[in-house]
Amino acid sequence: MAVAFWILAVVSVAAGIAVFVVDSMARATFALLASLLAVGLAFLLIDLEYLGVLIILMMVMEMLVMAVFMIMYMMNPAGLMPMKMVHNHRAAMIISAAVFVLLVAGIFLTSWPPRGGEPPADPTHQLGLAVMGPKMLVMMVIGVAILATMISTVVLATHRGRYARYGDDLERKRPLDPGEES
Amino acid sequence: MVVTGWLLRRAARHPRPFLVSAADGTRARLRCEAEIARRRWRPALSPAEAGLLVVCGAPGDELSEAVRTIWDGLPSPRARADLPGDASHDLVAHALDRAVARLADGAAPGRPHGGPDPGDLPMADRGPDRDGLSLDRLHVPLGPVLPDWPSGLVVETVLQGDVIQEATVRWLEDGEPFWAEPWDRAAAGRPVTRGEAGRRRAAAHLDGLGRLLSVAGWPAAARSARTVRDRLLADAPREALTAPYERLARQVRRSGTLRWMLRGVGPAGDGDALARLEARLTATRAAIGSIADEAPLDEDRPAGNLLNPDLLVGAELATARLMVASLDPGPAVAHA
Amino acid sequence: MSPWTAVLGLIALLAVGVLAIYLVSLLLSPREVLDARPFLSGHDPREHALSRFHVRWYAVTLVFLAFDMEMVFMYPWALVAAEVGAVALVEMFAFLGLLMVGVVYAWREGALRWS
Amino acid sequence: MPELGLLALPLALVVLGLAAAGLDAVLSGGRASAPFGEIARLLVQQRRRTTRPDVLLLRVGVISLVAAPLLAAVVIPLGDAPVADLSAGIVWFNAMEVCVWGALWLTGWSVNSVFPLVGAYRFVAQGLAYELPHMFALITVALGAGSLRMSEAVQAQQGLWFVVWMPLAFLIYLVSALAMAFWGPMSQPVGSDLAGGVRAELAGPDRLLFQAGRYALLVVAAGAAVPLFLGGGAGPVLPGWLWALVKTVAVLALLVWVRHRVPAVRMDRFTQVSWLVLIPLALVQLLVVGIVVV
Repeated sequence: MAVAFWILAVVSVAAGIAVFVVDSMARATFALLASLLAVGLAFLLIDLEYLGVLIILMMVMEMLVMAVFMIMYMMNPAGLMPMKMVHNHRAAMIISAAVFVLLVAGIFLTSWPPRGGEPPADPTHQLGLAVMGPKMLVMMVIGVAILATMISTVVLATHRGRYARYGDDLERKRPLDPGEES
Repeated sequence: MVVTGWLLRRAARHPRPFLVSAADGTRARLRCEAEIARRRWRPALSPAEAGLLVVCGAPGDELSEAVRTIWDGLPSPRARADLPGDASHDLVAHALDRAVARLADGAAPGRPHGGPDPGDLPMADRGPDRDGLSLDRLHVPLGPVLPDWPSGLVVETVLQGDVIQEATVRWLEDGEPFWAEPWDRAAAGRPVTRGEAGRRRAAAHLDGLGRLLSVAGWPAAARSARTVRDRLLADAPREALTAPYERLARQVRRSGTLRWMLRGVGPAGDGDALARLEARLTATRAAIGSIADEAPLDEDRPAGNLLNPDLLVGAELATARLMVASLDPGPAVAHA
Repeated sequence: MSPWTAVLGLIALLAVGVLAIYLVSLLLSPREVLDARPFLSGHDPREHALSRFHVRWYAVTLVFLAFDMEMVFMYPWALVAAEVGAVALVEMFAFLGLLMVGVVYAWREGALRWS
Repeated sequence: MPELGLLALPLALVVLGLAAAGLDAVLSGGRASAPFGEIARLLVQQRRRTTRPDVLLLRVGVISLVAAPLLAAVVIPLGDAPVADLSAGIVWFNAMEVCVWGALWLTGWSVNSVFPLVGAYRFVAQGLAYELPHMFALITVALGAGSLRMSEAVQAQQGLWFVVWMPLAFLIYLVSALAMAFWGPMSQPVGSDLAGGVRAELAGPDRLLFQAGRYALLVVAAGAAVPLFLGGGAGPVLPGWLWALVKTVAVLALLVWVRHRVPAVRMDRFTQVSWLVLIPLALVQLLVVGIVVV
């Protein structure tokens, strides 16, 4: 267990560093994914099976989407031309090192509370009950938030809305597709 | 090594051929495709997948250059067969046999190393885009050497993502004289029956249909079309052709997925890809119906479709391929 | 044997298998690696293929990511729905109903079509 | 059982994968021995490299394409117990299958060639279209079983197979199984219009692993349908593992056969249908199952 933890910890930190060292967007994204997968696997070590697997599931999909966007907008996405991808290198190094040290110090300086009670037999089950019971309000708020997110991203991302598709009075039966408009 | 030899011999029984046809190589290509189907080999889609390059006919300068590029991309063990445009069945079979023997030997012919230094390619440049963004543009020529692509056609495209921003069409050669042969002979004053022309016409339609179905990702139906085509060219009687053709036409017409994927694709004067498919099926049926007609051929060759590059602009790559396959275009130069 | 030991064992087996394939290939295939140009219908490339690739379906990715968040709740919900009873069903479908409103809106705005 | 499964699982994947490849070869006009010929050919074939490839990412891509189905298979019961009966087994299957997104995208990206690149992006678009209906199908099973454990999903089907009262979820699962293995109607990422798409530039051992991974995915997608919907190893007379095998072979044959009956589906048309038809259908199915279990 301890060995596995240390391996995963080293992998996640090393892959995290690699994100900034490699000069290909694809490599950077997948280094980040490797780092996050190591974190997900670490969750498995403390028997949070559902959360660990969920992290793997979500992060693979999300990193792929991130890769798609990074490559769409970043110059030289494959790193085929020698080129420095980091701006203000020195300051960035200092800031990130300082934040890392701060966070690690936080881990050691916090007085963690002693465990109270026994861990539940099935944490996933417990999670479900929490979502349905005391955290219900949270979930509903999140539902509205997600709806708002969907609407706002669609508004921001599509430059041709329903009036471009169905005509000014929404009279067209079959919408025009991109490239079809007159 | 013993193991290597054994594996090479096993592999040589299942070669993956990659066919290239020049304008005058149609007859050899058709014979070769029929022979490959008879031997139950599965054709390759790209040079990396292939082990056997078959060149049909005598390619011109530009096509020769393209063939050399393709040949350079084939990994060893590889073999090459060059067939003359009028290659007989025996010659085709013999050439394939020899190629298989070379594959089984595994003799990796030494190849000149180097070529242009790969590292000095530039990165893509930016350009304005349909969606109002300014992103990289790639120059991607389609043809002359591409599976299920009309012989001699080159479409130079500029891609942004997978959408064509610009397209120019050119033809390396004057189309495939093989399909026009009965009309050309009739025009030269030699006796040609309507049945003979109908047979050739039906085979041409089925050849194009095979390409369309293959591009549409339906290899099984494409194979059925090519089987009927090969039987037509092997002079099978009408009775032996109508049943398999009707089965194919029924299967194609009944496929809701195919209709869904072709509807609205490449609208031209004669409707969309789906309408063209329907018209082609009807025309093929009529042509097969006429193959017993002994009357002398007295009509002009039906005009082929032209490819308007504007049609391809704004289309996604898969749609563009469907458009080209459904038009089955020929060069603008008319055959006398 | 714990389940994870078995998984580790399988990963080890896979590693052996993959290594064996590359090793056999290294031993039996021609020594020299073929330096090929990318397949471009018989032409040489004019530029590197790797570029800023314009995806047309970027709006779909955003709707997907938003909708996807809800899966975090759905799996644990499926575990306890029978136990909690009808109220769980009502609550989850109210939640899903909200999301479907977003999907219908995205469809109406044409976010699900790109060519 | 796990010790036995450790050997039986890779063996089953290899044998069923070869059988699927053989059946596919026969249906596409080749010979049943074609997969063996292809393996021999790729083993002795010269290794090939395109202009400035990212070899590291290529290897990560093709190897994870094999690893993903193998790891997904650990939760599929071979008869009564899987190799690893994880408490979140259904989510694990889901997560491993999603890794194919990364595997395919990396393979297409790393060779620095247009056709594989376009194929790689096609698969991401395909993932965005099939993944949500797929997840809802899995959740419907979890809801019916009241558990995320595969073995408990099988237990819950002792009386009645899920396919009987979750037919929509089963159909949606089959569609998503085709999509995750980029097979048949969902094979645009490796389409013939792109000269083979993602795999267009692969030769030698890389291609061998890619093809192996693809068939393994198909087998695993078929195999998971058995504990999820078809009652696992339940059946008269024969032992459980044999029933599971028979059912897997049946689903696998169905998936292979579909390739020869249905042309390829483009995502620019399918995405809208997936979101507006498949997801609502999956939700209706979920609601029905929810009303039954509550």
